[in-house]
Amino acid sequence: MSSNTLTAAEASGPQKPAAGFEGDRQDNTVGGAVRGYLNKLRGGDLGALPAILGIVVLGILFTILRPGTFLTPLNLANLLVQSTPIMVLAMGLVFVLLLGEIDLSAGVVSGVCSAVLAQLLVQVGVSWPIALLAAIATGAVIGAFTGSLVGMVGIPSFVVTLALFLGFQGVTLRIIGQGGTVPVREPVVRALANENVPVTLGWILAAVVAVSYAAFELWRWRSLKSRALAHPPLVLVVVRVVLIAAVVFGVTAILSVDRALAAAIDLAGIPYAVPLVVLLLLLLTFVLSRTTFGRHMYAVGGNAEAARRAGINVTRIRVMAFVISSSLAAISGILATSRLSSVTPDAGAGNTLLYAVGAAVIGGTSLFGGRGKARDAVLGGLVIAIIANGLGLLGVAAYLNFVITGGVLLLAASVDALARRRSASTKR
Amino acid sequence: MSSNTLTAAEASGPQKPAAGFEGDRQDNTVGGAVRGYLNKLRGGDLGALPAILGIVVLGILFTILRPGTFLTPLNLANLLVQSTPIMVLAMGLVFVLLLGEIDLSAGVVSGVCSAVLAQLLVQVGVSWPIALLAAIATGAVIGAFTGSLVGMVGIPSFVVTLALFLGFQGVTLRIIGQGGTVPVREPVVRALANENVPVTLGWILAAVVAVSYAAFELWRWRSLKSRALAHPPLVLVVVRVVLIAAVVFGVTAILSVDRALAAAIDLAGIPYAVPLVVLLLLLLTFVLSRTTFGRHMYAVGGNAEAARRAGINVTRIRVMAFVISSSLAAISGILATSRLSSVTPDAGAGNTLLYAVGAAVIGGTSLFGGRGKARDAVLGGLVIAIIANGLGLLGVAAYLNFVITGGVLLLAASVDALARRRSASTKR
Amino acid sequence: ACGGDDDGGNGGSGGGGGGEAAGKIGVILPDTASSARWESADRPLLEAAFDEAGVEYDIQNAQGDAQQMATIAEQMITEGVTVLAITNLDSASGAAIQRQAEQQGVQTIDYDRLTLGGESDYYVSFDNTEVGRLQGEGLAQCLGDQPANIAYLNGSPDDNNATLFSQGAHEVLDAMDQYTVVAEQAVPDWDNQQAATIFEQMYTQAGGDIQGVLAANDGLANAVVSILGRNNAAGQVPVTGQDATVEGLQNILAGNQCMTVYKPIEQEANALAELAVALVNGEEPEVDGSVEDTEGDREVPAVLLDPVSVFRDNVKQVIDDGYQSAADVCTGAYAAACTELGIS
Amino acid sequence: MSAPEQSTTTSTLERPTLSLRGVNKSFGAVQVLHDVHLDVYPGKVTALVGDNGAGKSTLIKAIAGIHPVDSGTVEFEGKAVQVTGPRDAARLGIEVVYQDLALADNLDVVQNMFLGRERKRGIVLDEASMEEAARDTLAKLSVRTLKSVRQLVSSLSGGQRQTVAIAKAVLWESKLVILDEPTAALGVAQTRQVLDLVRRLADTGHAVVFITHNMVDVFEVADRVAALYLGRVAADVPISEVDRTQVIELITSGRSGELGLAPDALED
Amino acid sequence: MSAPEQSTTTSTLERPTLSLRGVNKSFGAVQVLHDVHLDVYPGKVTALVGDNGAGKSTLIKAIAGIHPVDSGTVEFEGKAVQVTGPRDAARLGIEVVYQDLALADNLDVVQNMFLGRERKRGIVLDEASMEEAARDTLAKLSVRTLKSVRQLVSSLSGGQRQTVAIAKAVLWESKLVILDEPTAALGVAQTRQVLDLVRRLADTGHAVVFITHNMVDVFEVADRVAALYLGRVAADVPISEVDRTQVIELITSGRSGELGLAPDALED
Ligand SMILES: Nc1ncnc2c1ncn2[C@@H]1O[C@H](COP(=O)(O)OP(=O)(O)OP(=O)(O)O)[C@@H](O)[C@H]1O
Ligand SMILES: Nc1ncnc2c1ncn2[C@@H]1O[C@H](COP(=O)(O)OP(=O)(O)OP(=O)(O)O)[C@@H](O)[C@H]1O
Ligand SMILES: [Mg+2]
Ligand SMILES: [Mg+2]
Repeated sequence: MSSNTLTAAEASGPQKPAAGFEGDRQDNTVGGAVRGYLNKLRGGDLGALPAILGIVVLGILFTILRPGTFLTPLNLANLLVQSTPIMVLAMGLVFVLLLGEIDLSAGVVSGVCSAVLAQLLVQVGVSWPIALLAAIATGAVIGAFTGSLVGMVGIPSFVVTLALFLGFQGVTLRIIGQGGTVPVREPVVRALANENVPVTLGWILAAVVAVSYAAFELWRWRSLKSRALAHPPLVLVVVRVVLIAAVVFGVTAILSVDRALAAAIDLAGIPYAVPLVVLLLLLLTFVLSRTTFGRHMYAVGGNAEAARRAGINVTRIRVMAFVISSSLAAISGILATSRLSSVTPDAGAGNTLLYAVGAAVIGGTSLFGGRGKARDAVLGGLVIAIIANGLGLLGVAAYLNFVITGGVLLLAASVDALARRRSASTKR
Repeated sequence: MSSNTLTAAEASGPQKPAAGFEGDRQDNTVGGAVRGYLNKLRGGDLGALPAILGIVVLGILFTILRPGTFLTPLNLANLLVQSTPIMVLAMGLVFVLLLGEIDLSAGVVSGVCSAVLAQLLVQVGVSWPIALLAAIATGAVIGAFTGSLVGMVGIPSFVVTLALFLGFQGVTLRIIGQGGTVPVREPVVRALANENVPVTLGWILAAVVAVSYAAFELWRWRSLKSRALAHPPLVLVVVRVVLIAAVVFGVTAILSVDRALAAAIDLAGIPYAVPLVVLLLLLLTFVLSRTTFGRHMYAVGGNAEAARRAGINVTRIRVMAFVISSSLAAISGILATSRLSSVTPDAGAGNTLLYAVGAAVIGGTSLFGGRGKARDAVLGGLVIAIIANGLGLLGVAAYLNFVITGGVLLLAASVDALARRRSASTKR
Repeated sequence: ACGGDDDGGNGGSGGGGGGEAAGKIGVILPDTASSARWESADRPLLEAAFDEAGVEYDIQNAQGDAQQMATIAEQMITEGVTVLAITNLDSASGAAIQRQAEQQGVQTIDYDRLTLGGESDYYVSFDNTEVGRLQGEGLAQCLGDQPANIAYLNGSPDDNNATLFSQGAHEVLDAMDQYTVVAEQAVPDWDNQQAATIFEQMYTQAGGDIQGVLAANDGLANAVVSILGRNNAAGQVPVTGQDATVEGLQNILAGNQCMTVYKPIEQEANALAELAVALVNGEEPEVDGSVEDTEGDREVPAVLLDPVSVFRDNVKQVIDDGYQSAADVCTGAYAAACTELGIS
Repeated sequence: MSAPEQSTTTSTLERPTLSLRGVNKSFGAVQVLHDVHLDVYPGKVTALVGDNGAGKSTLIKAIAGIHPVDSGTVEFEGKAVQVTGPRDAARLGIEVVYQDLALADNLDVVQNMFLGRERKRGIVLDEASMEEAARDTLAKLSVRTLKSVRQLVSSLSGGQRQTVAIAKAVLWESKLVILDEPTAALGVAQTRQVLDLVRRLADTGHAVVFITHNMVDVFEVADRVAALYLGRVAADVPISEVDRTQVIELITSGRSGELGLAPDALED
Repeated sequence: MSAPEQSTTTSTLERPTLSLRGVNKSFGAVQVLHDVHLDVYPGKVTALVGDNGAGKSTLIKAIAGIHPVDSGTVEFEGKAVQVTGPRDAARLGIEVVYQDLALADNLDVVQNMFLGRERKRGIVLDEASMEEAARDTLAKLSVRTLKSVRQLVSSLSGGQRQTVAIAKAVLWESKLVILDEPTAALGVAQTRQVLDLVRRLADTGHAVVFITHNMVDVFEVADRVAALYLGRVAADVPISEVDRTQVIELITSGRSGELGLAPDALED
């Protein structure tokens, strides 16, 4: 009798079964696609659904409570601009969270970079492109420093960034210090959050985005199918393309209406900050899903030791995550500065960071690493911004404001949790 | 030829080797003990060393910078009282961190409980024992609520406690009232942080603690040795016992000196808050290291799925961790209230929580769960308090204060990290 | 290692070293967030005055944390301070500090904010309710007699001064029945970004039908102005402020802000310095009156100073006082306005 | 779907310790277990065999309450039971060694072995008695390279971890012991000990389920063989009724002669 | 300490792909590897055997740069090398299948197989080509129950994970392939394929180190046997010079006849 191994005759049994991978070759029907999606949901993989649900529910709620104002073009434009700084900050945090790290200093880094921007413009008097670049470069350098402490020295990121959270508050105070606040009157910087893309150009941009997305998705589907690779059913692709196009054109249409409250003036078009965020979203999504770097981010977040054994330079990935996070924090700071046209010594301190992390998590990013997307930041940021926006319209007392914000946040998070819990026993 | 399994003859080879576990039976010599300890350090298991080093280095630094004041009995008494609220808060957080969770709301929970305490004393006019119990009960109830959301509903603790962090700020604001403060003049509550144990009683307490610790450790060593169980070498035990006794009597001696600056008054003895913290430390250390509950805490933090499969009620452990954390937050709030004799609407907000987490981490508790001790909170809390105390003596500008605090925190953390890094490749 | 020793002008005690001298003055400033004045004005002014008097001193900032203020106070007493001036974060915590100081034989001064139920020996201040009154009167002046919808953007809900400012303003404006309050909200932590969102939502909710904004300080005012600017309504809606910051003055020059309340901090700082120096030298200080501590049921000898309303036509006064420099204020687009008003 | 062929020859008269009837289990869209019927008898070793991915581990996790089943009934000692978690399973008297070992890396060997069932004196853990018991049990399993039972599990070799997991399970003398590929990482001597142990457990009246890919082990210790093929029970018969080639055929193709799944069940 | 007995009979003339000389490795106070000498030849399968906890996995992790060694030299193709991390190892042409599989649970099968060596077109990942290559390699390894190569690794069975890890390693045709108990979790058919694969790798000139506890596998595919006993090399000989009983004796007691460690080396 010859042990565990098998003779050639035994290996090919009487009926050779199919060779596996049948899941990859199926050409799904519409019904199959829908069933597959429902199964996925039931399996606890909700993707963007909780955040989208949150947006819809909150939207309906506030529309009912403030019918005349919440759903107006003016308020929607406000909402989008209000949400951009947090979205950009959260996008950066997604990279750090993907690795299972945290960056408590991201908020104050945005403050430091704003301070640099302001002082360069006001005290030194450089031109705006240089000032903007310098602010972002400051962020990148800070990120490299943070990342080295975490990735090379190996201090837990919570402690590093807690220390920097404190330290950078001092730095901002020092830079802004003597004047109290630094007003930034530079027209281009101001325009970012306060001016709008001309209406026609807005439509053109929207069309470019929608059409190229559709073209790309369909081309990809065809090429996958033709090579008999795993591919989603066509219906799903079409539905997704149509939905995205609807959102893009819908938003553009709303923002192209004149939303001025005073009849005399003209206020229409997409605020510049919005295409900026869309651009960042596309760029970061590309980086995360289609490049080696992005793939390695997920690998390090999922299992750093496996990534190391696979020859990935884990240290470099860690450093880069913080560089990206801090650079985006700088951009977030620029947007915030643009909005107020000034920088205060406490810029980016307080709850800024917690809100941004909350946004990423509500969008679907895991704090334990390995799961997260750039779009999570956008969707989660929108949820957070809607809460503040709607509560502002309601004008409730300060204490209620705190309580309601907390409550809504909790609610948004429990949708996700309850759904995932069903699958809790299958995955750890 | 008969496969992988073994015949009886084969199983017992020509020379039957020793049966293993030789490490457990060794009776260590002094040299062996020291070598073992050094090996442990080299292996990256630093235990309390970084925190103790931090305390010593900071102590020397500030003594050099402020020779006349830092090492005076008055300042040391101040230092201890200043550190108690953060220590107690951090002790609670250790339980939550042990599970790999976080409690961002612990600081504001301490605020809510202080507010409850103050209003019960001032508005309702109940007696102090009832008010104190009610404050702690409030903490416990809040903890049960938080814990249920995390443990039963399954929302990530970061989001739950972020939401509660906001919500409870509103609650405190509501209880205290906008812009108001509630003064607490109750003598017993005030005494906690402001009065001292009579000197003789202080010495008696110190003796009780030191002697019972020594008796317990030696008894335990003997019983382990007599049953041929794994045991530390006697020298180590003796060294530990002597060190602890030295610290206890040393601190008592310093605090028994009259430290009043004005000659007329008399200010001597251990502040009441100190034995309270020592009591909590002993109690929580006992719970974590000697009870089933403590064991299960570590198991859930190390591998929740393994704990579940071993039949541990993981949900209960999670809920309990938050109950403990919030109850201790309440005690921390009581100490803070006692110190200022008042409660403000922003009690416990701001950086309170971050400092407490920082304290636990510097003490040696891991943010990823499974590693941590109650004493970490005490040692780390002392580090944080020394920084604030010393900087207070130096009197530097506000921005420098931020920067130096951050820098020192970073420094304290890197000692730990650099040492652990040596063993980074052996453990994940 | 990290620059631990005293750092020239920025650092604290003029003489360095420990507490060997008989007299030393301690000052604890409240925060760096509610107003820029503490670090940018009070600290240098006090340092200059103390240096001139040749006394030892230690000035620190509690960074908005009452626990930290108590710690600093303990440290100062340990360091041998004999006169302690504090700007309390709230009355009760201030009182605790003063009780402790008194026990250790240290004389105390309330600076800028009265500690109700405290033990302070003296009080030096602008009247905060008066600031609110001036803001109310200023807004009324800019609005005129026309009926108007006004919105209040108050300071941090957990800041007692914010409550006082708002009370003062209400006192004045509530009495005038041509005005309707259409919105009133407090801005947590005086956060300007949040202030912008809050005002933007007020404005949207009111359908733009807001004719005046009572903003508690220049930072909040600037947030309002930037939102109004986005809606092309800047300059048409009067906004109040406080602190006479560069930004506030520029907004006033540009016509985007109605007024600010200028508290000649130099006067206040000098008054404190004089008082403290006298005490530390064992002299009897001069005071102009006293205020009543309603909670402590006592009269506190006080030096009281008057805040000044600043409109476009008296911006010059702030600059002439040296409180802000023309170089900072009259940049770029504002140069013309400065010339017009004779500011240089 | 055809019911699996049932053996009628041996002692089915005796009451099985565990009976599964029509158990189904899916993960999302993937159905892993199809209508599983299985009986496990006291005093007998049931070898559960099947190809990689056939569903063996999923099946035993369903029994242990780690995964809830979608449908089907579970009877334990004749009574229908609902096992909704590992605690229920432990209470019934089911002990499992999982393939993906369930050990807490931050605890030492003793702590892991007694996890969830610590011995106490009053409210204090009785470390001494646990340490002694752990050392005895491990010594029986031929562990010779373990330096100390106070070593953290994270520092153990693959086989040492496997041994700790086995020792943990056999400590409790449960009515039903399930071992999922327990000997996969073990050396020759250790494997010998585990096989002996399995036999001893059965001989003292316990019901044992033994999952393995090793045919020699199957024929050495098993009394019955249950073969899973793509989530279906292809056969559940006494060992005496099959030979090695048949078992391998059942594993790789779900049929062997008249044993196994009906051809139509394979289309799906 | 005595040097291990060296074989002198076979082709030691050929230059070994890998030579270890006097390698020591401790974890804290515990010395796991003592003065290890080992040669691995191209075109040959070297079976590395030893009891549980003997130090086999530690040894190969040292070779792969996962653990830095304390002392000793490593030569690769005759040149002394410093392997300070897995990237160095990969650059030299060493590929390892670890016992504690190194897969990222949050990635799918294809992503794991190409981790660290993704195929690209420009800067964009070439998913299509990777997916095709992954599917081909897996099909060769008799994986029949895997639904999709786009399945997350977290949802795979133990054997399926093992297969993915093996497939990942063999994709690269490295000069030296090290497999740490690759067949432990595999079914009969899959084990057959892996053994064939190991033989094929050696026959095409690769050097292969194969760790296993299964004596039959050793004698089926190995050209040489190296036995570790308590961290020491007890023997490193051609397979033709030993028989099964001898190998088992070397494993369990470090000696067999004149082979093995000198008695004095065992005292320590
Ligand atoms: N959480 C899950 N989600 C989706 N599919 C899963 C999940 N867990 C297991 N599977 C699939 O179920 C099938 C059965 O897995 P199981 O682990 O029970 O196999 P097994 O018989 O134990 O195999 P092995 O011999 O390799 O251990 C596999 O095809 C696996 O991919
Ligand atoms: N990080 C570590 N710290 C301390 N001891 C360790 C560590 N890693 C391994 N060991 C010890 O080193 C010895 C060798 O372990 P190793 O994993 O190399 O054994 P192995 O030969 O691969 O065994 P197996 O056949 O069980 O896989 C074991 O006794 C183990 O306990
Ligand atoms: Mg399995
Ligand atoms: Mg091994």
